[in-house]
Amino acid sequence: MASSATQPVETEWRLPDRGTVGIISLILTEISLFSIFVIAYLFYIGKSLTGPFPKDVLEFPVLATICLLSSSGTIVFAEHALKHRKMAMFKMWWAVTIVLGLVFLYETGVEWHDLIYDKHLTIATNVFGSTFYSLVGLHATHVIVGMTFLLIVFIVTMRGFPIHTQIRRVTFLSWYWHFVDAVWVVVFTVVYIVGR
Amino acid sequence: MTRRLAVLTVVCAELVFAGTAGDHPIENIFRPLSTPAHEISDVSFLAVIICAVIFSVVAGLLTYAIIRYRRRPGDSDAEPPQVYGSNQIEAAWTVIPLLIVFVLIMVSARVIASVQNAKPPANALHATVVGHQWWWEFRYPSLGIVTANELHVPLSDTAHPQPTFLKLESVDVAHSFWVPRLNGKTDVIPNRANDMWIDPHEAGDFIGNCAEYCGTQHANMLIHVIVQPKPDFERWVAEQQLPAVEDPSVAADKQAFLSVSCVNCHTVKGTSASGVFGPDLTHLMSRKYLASGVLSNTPENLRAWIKDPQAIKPGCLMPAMHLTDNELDSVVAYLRTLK
Amino acid sequence: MAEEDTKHDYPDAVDMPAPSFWPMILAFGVTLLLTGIVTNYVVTLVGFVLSARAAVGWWRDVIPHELHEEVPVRHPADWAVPVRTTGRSVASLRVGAAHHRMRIPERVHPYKAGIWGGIAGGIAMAILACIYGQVAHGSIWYPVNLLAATVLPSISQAGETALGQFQLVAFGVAVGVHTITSILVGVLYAVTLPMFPRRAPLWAGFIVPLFWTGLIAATLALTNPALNDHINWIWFIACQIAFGLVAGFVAAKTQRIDTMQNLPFIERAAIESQWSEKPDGKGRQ
Amino acid sequence: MATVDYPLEKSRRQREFSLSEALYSWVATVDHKRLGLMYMTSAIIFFLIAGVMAMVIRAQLIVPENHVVGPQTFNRLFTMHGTTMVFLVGMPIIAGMSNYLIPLMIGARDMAFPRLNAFGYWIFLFGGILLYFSYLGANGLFGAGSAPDVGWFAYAPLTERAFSRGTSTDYWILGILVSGIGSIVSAINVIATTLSMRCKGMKLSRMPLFVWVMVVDAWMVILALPPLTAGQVMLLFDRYLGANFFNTQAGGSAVLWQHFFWIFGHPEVYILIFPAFATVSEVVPVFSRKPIFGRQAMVGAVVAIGFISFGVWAHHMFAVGMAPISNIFFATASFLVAVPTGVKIFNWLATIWGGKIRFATPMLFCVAFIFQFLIAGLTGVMLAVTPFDWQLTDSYFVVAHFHYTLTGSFLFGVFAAIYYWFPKATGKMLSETIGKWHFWLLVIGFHLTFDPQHILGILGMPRRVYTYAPGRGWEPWNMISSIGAAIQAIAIICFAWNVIRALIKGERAGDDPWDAWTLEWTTTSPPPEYNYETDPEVRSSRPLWDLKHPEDPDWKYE
Ligand code: HEA
Ligand code: HEA
Ligand code: HEC
Ligand code: CUA
Ligand SMILES: [Cu+2]
Repeated sequence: MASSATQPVETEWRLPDRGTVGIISLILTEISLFSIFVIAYLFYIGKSLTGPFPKDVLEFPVLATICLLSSSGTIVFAEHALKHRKMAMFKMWWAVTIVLGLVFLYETGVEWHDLIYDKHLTIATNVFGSTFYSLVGLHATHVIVGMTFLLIVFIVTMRGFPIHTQIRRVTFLSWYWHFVDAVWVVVFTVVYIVGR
Repeated sequence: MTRRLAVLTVVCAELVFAGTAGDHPIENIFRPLSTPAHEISDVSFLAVIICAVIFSVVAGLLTYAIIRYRRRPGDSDAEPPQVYGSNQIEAAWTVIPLLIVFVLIMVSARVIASVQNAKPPANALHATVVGHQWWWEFRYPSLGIVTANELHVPLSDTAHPQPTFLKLESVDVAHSFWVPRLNGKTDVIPNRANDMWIDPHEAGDFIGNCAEYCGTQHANMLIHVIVQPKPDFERWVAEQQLPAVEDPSVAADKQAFLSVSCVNCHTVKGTSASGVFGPDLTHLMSRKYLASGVLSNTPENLRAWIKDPQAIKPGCLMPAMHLTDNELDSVVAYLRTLK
Repeated sequence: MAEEDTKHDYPDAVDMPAPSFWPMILAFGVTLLLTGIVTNYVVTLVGFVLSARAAVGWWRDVIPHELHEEVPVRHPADWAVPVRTTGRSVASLRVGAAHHRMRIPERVHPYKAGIWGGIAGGIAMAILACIYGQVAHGSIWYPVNLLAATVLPSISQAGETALGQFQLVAFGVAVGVHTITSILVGVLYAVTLPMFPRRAPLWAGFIVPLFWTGLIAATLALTNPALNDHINWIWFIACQIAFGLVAGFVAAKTQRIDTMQNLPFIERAAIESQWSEKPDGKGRQ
Repeated sequence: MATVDYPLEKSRRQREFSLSEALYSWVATVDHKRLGLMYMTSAIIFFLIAGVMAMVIRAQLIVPENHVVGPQTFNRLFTMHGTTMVFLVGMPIIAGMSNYLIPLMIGARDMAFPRLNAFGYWIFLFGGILLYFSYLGANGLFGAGSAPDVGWFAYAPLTERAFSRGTSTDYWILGILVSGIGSIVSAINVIATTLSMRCKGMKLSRMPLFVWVMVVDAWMVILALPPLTAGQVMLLFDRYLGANFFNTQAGGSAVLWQHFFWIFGHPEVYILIFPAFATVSEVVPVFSRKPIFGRQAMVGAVVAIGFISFGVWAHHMFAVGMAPISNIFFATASFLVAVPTGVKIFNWLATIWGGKIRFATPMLFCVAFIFQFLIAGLTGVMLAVTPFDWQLTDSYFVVAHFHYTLTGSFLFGVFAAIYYWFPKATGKMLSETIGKWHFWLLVIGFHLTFDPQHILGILGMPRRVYTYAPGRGWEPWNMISSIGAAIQAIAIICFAWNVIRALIKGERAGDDPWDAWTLEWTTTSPPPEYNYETDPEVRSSRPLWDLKHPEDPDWKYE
């Protein structure tokens, strides 16, 4: 458009980073997905025709919750370390995050085992079972996905991949992880507090 | 004045959609015969008028614009003036629709409340509608009657108002109860009790359809609402309350019927047939139609139906029973006595 | 962009993302993964393997750096023809005016005026209506209840005496309905006053209220059957005119509006120029 | 792959043709234009298939008690017709149009995530194929196979194992779920592209309305599609793991599915109409030779429609027996959509007003769009009058309403877009003569088909019936409707012929055949792989006006 060059076009031209926009949109979609499961859970509270009912079988997953929530902190430390090229610190915090996540998953596994085999609550038992396993399961699936990515990062880093070149992607991963954490707060409130 | 306008429109409409066919006057939501249908028809009519006016104005302007502002041969190459907008007129055409919308909200709200919040008077008749894949069961708990596909209700004229309140239930999937001249639809949904009411002002046989897609034979899930003057209705009730007719001349046929597996699905009150999967047959002959409006109730049709229901209503839930001709004759003979 | 250029200051090649079939394989894998549910778990297995492989392939495409393909730039002869820059004339909106581009009117900002006008008109109307209630039926609640009957079906079923009694719900509804309509009509007045042909007070005060009274009369049996049964048209029209006069007056007074009296309607509505058909051919200058 | 081809003068076209290379170049492409065309082509093919299904539906209904197809087949036909049209025609057309045009319009080289873009296309296609595979595989590979027959909104509990045996419903779930991933992915891409890839000077306030509408559309997709996915996952759990979400025998709720579906479904219908809005907002100004009237209001209206449309879903459920207060709420919300939509209609009208209209085919389709969408919207408002809807819901009136919006508006808008941008995408002009035949036949066929259906609804004809008895006053209207459908088919054949003819021997288009104002017309037709040799810069919302009127550019006034 040289012809209208008399008029200066904006000298400063800044646009948001596409990755940032992408990951935010992704998280919004996920929020929309989770809300439906949460709504279904809330809707079906107290509508089961037969037992077991939430208050008979659910216990607060204290350890799991602590682990997952603190992993949000450790991943921030890891990110921070990476930004300052403190690779040892990064690896350490990253590993801690993974361990915390694994503990969460393990705890969930134990809880489910207990529910299924000792308390005889399956997804088919009643609407409580259906909503419980699908909501908690959906969240656990997200934890597993996040965990997979965390592990991949960890493994390639240990094998010497220059992960500091990928700070942007690591940041996105940590956002995702925070999101999974935040969802747990909601799930926890709905399932273990409101739903009991 | 509106009344007159409405009457005029209805007259025109009748000319267009004229005619009565068979026993039924043609259904038309703008020819209501019951209070809720009437209120609905009025508010609908208002909506139609409002929309018609909006249409005429907007379409008129658009037509004018495309004729007036078309490029004509020989027009110069110049561009027209570049108008970017006008706050004023844009505000105007936001506010005017808002006003119209406000009117629509108010009148809809009134009719919604009026139809949905109606309380049954003491003399109201109560009946239960049960939707089945692809037929209707009608119960009158207070009268001890169970019948199918044809809902009998008393006439409710101004002299003797007696509305009928219906409870709607389903045993399988979602259906919808719709008799256009008596009321709008209300869905018939499993695990959910809905209700609706009608107070027909005219005697007759009003036809309707299941209006929620419910599977293969959704098309053939017709409803007949038979509105009778009070005495006729009471006679019908009395007949229905009796157990099945015992006609000694068909005793053998009755035995034949009871020995084939019809009894697993059908009830004939006073016999060992007590299935509940299919329609109650105790007073089958009091019905005008078979299989929810698909066939008129004649001996030939009945025979054909029992011989092979799948040929008549493909996919319906009554299997062909592969009866021998003799058995078929007996069964039909017996059923023909169930007045 | 499409500028003829001899100095060759365009790039020789453009970096474009390199083609990759991994996205396609991943899509196929994911589909198979889910198809396994309705067919056979082997399908799921195959899908899983494909997806995993494709995911790795995809990562290799973007990590550590996104793969690029250099696409050579076409010879300038193949480029788009530069956009025609010979000036074409543009008809102007108003005779003699230099400009052909407008957002009209330039100075009206009357929404607040409309709201005030609507409120004032609404109050005037309400007062008159209550006077009517008191005079004709001995109760100021009479018109209130009738107005509420637009929304509340119970009122039309209640008798004449009930209409004269104070009913809280009906009162609330009537106030709501009256306020909303008054304000909306007030705003409408404010934005359209400048568009009225000459003698705005006559239009705002009489012609327009009579027009909408006509609309109401035509549909009242459907919009508010109760009111239809009880209405006193003389008073009703008086109330509408009271509204029109007061609202119009307040709206017009609160703010000075360029009424553009000497322009045709279509132009005051700012969507057309009478002269748009006859461009002078020489452009706006 | 990444080798550089020197000398630069050697055009890639001059290389020897190789089938495998050509195939590879399409399968592995990440070019937004190619993907856009692939989306459009697939969508058109699916459209023809679903259109043929509609023809069979109309053939069956032409006379009472007809026997063209049986009940089962008929039910599959309307299910597949509706599902295909919405998910495999509407959605990919959105993706196709935004993919092809957005980068060109905002002066970008490609979409923000090119590989993700390719993934989106392929997963949509495989999802569609999976859905159609049900015709072969739904009873297991041994059975005869059967397509889903639960209706496009698949109301529970008809979809539960107890009432829908076999796997056809599972194919419906999975096919839609898989292709839904594609829609979400491409929507995320559109958002990132418009926010992050605009060329210098392309401020949001200058962005073409087309892009605005499509980006709002993308937001709606990412928020509205997950509820459907969630519902489908629950349904899948019900069917495979014995969960009880919609199992009414075990306390599950049939109505909950309806809520979930329509929370998706209503925004979805606006998602579908937006590409038409987008197109009309570009075509009408160009052919009226005026800028769009009230640009800010147009943007505001689209955003408002987007917001409100998330609060009206239960107007599809007025008959389920909701409390009066909910009915009133959803009726109110539905009426309110009419206000911003009205603003759009009026602003298009005002854009035409005072212009100098050239009635080329794209403009014809746009004008018909405005007329028909007006009627469609007004019948929509009638449906939103809850009591009226108690009568009309699930009747042919609704079928008429939504074909006015979908055929009469969405499809007309898409045809306008195709006639308008085909020259850009292929470098060839579509024939105006055949175009006019196409247009007029479609208008006539459309009105003959769908106008009588309003009357059918008023006369009490329910939808989704494979047959009806004579004597209920429905015969003449159904007859007319079916004849109209046949005329539509002829119109579509004209269209197909026009496209094929143009591809083979169409007139050369030139860079800017319509004398338009947006950026895409400054590059060649078809554009090179990299769109623009040098990065464009814009200063106003009509960059080409600036170039065409250098003495009087827009930017002086914006
Ligand atoms: C592109 C798709 C599209 C669009 C844009 C719309 C637009 C609208 N629709 Fe429609 N609709 C469908 C597609 C669409 N619909 C489909 C597919 C179904 C059926 C699904 C199924 O059951 O299979 C359906 C069903 C449907 C129903 C349910 C019917 C039923 O099953 O019972 C309702 C009820 O309220 C409704 C209402 C509306 C309204 C109020 C609008 C509004 O957005 C319309 C707004 C526009 C205008 C009003 C016109 C212009 C405005 C003016 C000129 C201003 C002045 C006007 C006034 C003040 C009134 N629609
Ligand atoms: C974008 C959406 C869209 C579009 C464009 C259409 C287009 C058409 N629709 Fe459809 N329709 C729906 C969406 C759409 N429909 C939906 C969502 C439903 C609800 C489904 C349900 O109830 O679940 C429905 C339901 C529906 C019904 C109701 C069925 C019933 O309730 O029983 C009918 C009946 O008339 C119908 C007819 C038509 C017709 C005649 C067209 C015509 O406009 C079609 C024109 C197209 C053609 C005529 C194709 C031309 C083909 C050729 C020329 C052959 C060439 C072929 C090859 C080369 C292979 N549709
Ligand atoms: C598997 C269950 C089943 C069996 C066994 C069965 N029916 Fe039926 N029957 C049905 C169902 C279900 C219907 C309703 C069909 C419909 O309208 O869709 C029906 C309908 C009928 C009707 C029409 C009733 C009406 O009110 O319109 C008759 C008559 C009838 N059956 C007779 C018989 C006879 C006689 C036999 C035995 C030879 C028999 N049925 C065996 C399930 C059964
Ligand atoms: Cu029952 Cu449709
Ligand atoms: Cu809707």
